[in-house]
Amino acid sequence: MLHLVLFLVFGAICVAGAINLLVQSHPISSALSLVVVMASLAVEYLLLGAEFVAAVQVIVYAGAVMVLFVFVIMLLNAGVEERTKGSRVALILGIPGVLAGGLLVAWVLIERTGTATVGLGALPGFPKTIGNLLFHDFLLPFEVTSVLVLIAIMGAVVLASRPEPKNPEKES
Amino acid sequence: MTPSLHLWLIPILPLIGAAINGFFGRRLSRQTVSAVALTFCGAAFLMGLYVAARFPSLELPHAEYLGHWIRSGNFMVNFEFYLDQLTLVMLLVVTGVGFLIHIYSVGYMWEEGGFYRFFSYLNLFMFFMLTLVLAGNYLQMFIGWEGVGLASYLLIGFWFTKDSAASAGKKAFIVNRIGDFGFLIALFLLIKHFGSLNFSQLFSSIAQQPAETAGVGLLTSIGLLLMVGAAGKSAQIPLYVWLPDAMEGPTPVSALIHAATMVTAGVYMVARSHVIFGHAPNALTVVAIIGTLTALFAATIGIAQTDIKKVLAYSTVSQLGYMFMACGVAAYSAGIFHLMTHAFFKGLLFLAAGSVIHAVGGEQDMRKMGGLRQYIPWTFMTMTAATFAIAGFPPFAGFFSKDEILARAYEANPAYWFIGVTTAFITSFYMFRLWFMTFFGDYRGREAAEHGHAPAHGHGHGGHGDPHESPMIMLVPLMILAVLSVIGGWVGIGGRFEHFLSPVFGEGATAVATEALSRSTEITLMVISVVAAVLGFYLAYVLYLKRPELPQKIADSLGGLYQAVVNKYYVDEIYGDLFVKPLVDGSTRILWHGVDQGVIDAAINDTADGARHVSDSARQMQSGNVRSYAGWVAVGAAVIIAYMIWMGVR
Amino acid sequence: MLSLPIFLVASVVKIVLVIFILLTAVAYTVWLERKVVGHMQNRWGPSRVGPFGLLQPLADGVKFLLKEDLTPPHVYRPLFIAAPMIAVICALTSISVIPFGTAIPVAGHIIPLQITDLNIGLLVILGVTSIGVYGVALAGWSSNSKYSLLGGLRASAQMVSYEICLGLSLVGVLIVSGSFSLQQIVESQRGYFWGFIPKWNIFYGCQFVAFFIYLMAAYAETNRIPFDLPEAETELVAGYHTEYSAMKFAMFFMAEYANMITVACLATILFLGGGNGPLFGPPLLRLILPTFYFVAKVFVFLFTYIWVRGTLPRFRYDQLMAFGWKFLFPLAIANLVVTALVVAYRS
Amino acid sequence: MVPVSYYLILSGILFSCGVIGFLIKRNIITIFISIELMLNGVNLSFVAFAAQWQHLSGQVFVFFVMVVAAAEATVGLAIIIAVFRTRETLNVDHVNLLKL
Repeated sequence: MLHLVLFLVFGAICVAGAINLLVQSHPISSALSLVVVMASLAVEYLLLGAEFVAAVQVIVYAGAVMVLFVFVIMLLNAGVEERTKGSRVALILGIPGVLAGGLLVAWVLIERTGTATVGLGALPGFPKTIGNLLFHDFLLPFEVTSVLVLIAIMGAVVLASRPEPKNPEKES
Repeated sequence: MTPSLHLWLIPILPLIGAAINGFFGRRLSRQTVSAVALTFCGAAFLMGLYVAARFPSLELPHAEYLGHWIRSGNFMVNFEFYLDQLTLVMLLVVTGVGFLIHIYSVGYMWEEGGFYRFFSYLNLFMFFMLTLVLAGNYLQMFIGWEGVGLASYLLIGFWFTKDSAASAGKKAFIVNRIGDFGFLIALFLLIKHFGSLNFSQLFSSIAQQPAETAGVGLLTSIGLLLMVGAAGKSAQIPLYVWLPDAMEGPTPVSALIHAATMVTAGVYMVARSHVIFGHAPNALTVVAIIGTLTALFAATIGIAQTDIKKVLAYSTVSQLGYMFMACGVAAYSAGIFHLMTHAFFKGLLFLAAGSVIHAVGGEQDMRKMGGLRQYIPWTFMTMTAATFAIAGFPPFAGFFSKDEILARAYEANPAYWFIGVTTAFITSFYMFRLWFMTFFGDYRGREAAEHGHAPAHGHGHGGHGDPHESPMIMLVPLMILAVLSVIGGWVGIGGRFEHFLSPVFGEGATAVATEALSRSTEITLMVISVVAAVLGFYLAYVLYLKRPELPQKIADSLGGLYQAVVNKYYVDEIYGDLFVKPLVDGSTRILWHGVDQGVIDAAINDTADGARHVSDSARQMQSGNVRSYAGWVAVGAAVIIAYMIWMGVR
Repeated sequence: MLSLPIFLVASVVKIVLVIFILLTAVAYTVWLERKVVGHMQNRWGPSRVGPFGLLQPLADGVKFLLKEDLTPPHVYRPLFIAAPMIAVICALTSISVIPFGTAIPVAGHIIPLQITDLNIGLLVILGVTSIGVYGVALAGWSSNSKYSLLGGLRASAQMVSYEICLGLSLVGVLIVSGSFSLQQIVESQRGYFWGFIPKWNIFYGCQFVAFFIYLMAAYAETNRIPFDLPEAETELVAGYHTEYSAMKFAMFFMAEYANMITVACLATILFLGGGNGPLFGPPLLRLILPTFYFVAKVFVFLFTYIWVRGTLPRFRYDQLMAFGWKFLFPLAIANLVVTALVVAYRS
Repeated sequence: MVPVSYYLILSGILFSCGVIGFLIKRNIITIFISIELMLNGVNLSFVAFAAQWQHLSGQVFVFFVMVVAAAEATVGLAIIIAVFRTRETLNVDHVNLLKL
């Protein structure tokens, strides 16, 4: 009962945050809405027993990635979204498409998962067991992602660094 | 097992020289380039001498295996080098004459542009020619065979900015391809029926077969196809047309490739394949007939030529005909003997002609020469030796080899002998014609020069003024070759040369043949051929020194025949009309306009047009707007999900 | 195991107690700083309000409460108000998993001196402090002022950067201790080796390099000198809280000093053995001594804070970034590798 | 006890919100934020499935998603900065040419 209540409360916060993300016209509001969504998702993870995932969700996602977003928004001093007439395809085809696809997926998931339920802390994800899994069974993907991160760092540095201004006097 | 002689070094050395000059020559000085070329070519010659020195102690035939090349099922081709008496003769001729011509070329080409290119090609040629000579199987020989063709093409077209040189190179290449085609088919037949291309294996298995005396059997076909190849490379009827045009190349090239070495590759190949021909008498007969006809035919054309190098070119064709005649009557050693002496005196003739051309500033027309013996005495003397040698005066080299061929021809069929003697007479005549026109009488080049005729080649000096002698670096090779032209034939006295080669060609055939001819017949034949040579000399003397007005009258009285001879019997024109024109027309109309433009291009163009029309409408989707792309993705994802569910439900 | 009502009562009591103590500690840390720095700079510091100026924090608090709460025009109001709250809430939350000493028996129940012992306690602290960045960043942005914006930008970049070093320096300790629970980390540091050296992580675990990194990163995380770039008075007036006044400013102030205390507690627990120390005397003393040791260590750490402030000048911004990324970060990685190897060798 | 399907529905709602945000938002940063929302929605379903099937690999997968998301965020934000530098706009409707 407590589980269901907590789920519903934080699920509602999640959905509210997501809808607020859509409604707000200022990017920083959207970003903070996402932080809220992430924080309440962390609670949902805790409910499912994935405490380590929840902690990492807060530290990495909310604490680092979203700070980066906020930082960039501040850096570029992005203002309120302007109203432009872009593509009608996105509105006419895309949103119905998403809704149709979402409904289909939801239907299938409900059909397939049936009435299975999970209890509070259904699968405790202790750091130790997750570490074992990560460094034994998933060692290769883990290494590959580390390479990916390295590449991403270098790519970001190259992309964001300002190109050296051509200064002939300096060169000579 | 005899110790390895490292035969592979002999061809590789010139290749290294070619690579150095080819890759870095542009940046090297002329001195360095020539030093490199001469060093590596000379090293190959020294290796040849070393091999000759070790020769008596070798167990023959000596084969050196280097490694696998091709292996396919039971069929195997190796990299191997093969040494026997025949190879040794060829090896020494090629490296020796080649080295002399290298030396000569340094002097001759000194003023030319592309100096390094020339020597790179020349060394490359040496590499391929030595590969050909030393090859232990037909395929390796074929590499050399194709390679010398390539080097020949490159060197004929050395002055590639000149249109005639470029097209002469192409002509040589294409005509050679026809011959190569025959050679290649012969190789395929050999692989199919004997499963090997290795000389020793092949010949021993063929030797067990019965001879094909009648009709056209397998070996006869192979022999005939080989003869096609040989005819291409050695300029025999009907594929001789490229050789006269090849004179567009620099004169040392004419001497080295188109007189002394490459063109004799066909003779060498026929001699090397003597086992095959021995089992195919009909093919051998064809070889003899072709050789005999070529000898006569080319000699008659040579009479009317006025270009000094063209005369020598036809003379070369004619002499090659002699060699084939010898091979055709199974007198291989006589043919090889003539090949050797011919390399000496014809190489010398070309080099001397080069010296003459050099002296008169690039002029090649004999009618504008004359009286040159006072200006260029050394050239004159060496050329004299060569002329007497080719005309067959004893004791010059040509006498011995030619006499032996004629004797053996007589023995086989007097008709061959008769044509041979006639040819010898004509040869003597046109060679002395050349000699008299060039060196005697008065110098006729001056008025031409004064009339402002530009020299044919861009020789920087000597275009005007008196002819002058060539530098020593050109004269020394001339002298060495002159000495060889005089004494080179003496090795054949008393059948020593034949005896030396007899392990290759079989003791029996030669020994029996020499004894078949009685001593008196032999002497009679010898006398007749000498008389023919003297007659030729006398006729030339009368016509071109005593009464220079006579030739024109004779020419006028002969009319059409003379015109035919001057125009080389219109063979080039006939070939042009028969083969080239239909081919060009057919290619233009059917292949170019019809197939290429009508089908292939049209298909591509229509495809491209279609693609453009389709994409014209499709690109409306590609608005560049990220959100519209996202919309398409969303719709696509929904469709795929729906499809998967539908498939899953069913 | 406690029954639910007692658990709730105990928890509420503990929360109130901890917040009270923490806020008092914050107030007197400010006093301590003013006093110590004053003496270091050869002046008196606060001396008028009460004996030795001991009532000065009280006077400050009254002033903050009574001052007019001014909200400049053009600010982005919701975030302008939310920012100090985020800062102070995060600062107070992270103290909840800190164990102040051993468990004490109260009326027949064993009550641990800790609001809650999570088995991912350390991660909670990290998570909460990483959320704390938002307070500073949003304050800077929502003020709609150039100084504030620059301060906010600096703060977010600096804190994200140094958080990596902070986290990496902790991993070494985690490897040695083998747990995320702060209680267990303290447990693992009990005892001595070679007879007299305490088995603290800084000694036994050879984590002195990590401690140094932690020290640097902690100063940067709390925006203390020499890393106080976000509020550098000489360049940015007051950085991200230029536009704040009265109670909102007090919240930032409180958050900063609360963070300092949290960091000091954490350092004590992770590196300096927590409440471990020689126990002697009657049972009551044995119960109180760990807490005393704990407070003493925290005090030493806080004193170091103030000492450094009185000694070192401020970094330049590029020096700060270079120091973090090019020196501390590789050092932390190296320390991590060495620690992992040593632990692997020992086991 | 909470049915797994509840978690899945929540995850689906979050994902759909992300997609819709991607479709209707014009600010490139907000679009990027929407992508993160989608990833979060998927993560929730991973964790829920992990709980349903009692296997931790679902949770491990969440870590991979987070790592990829972090990498993607760095590169993406760097691209956004570069785009803003050259075009001085964050509106994707104005960024419809590959080359200026």
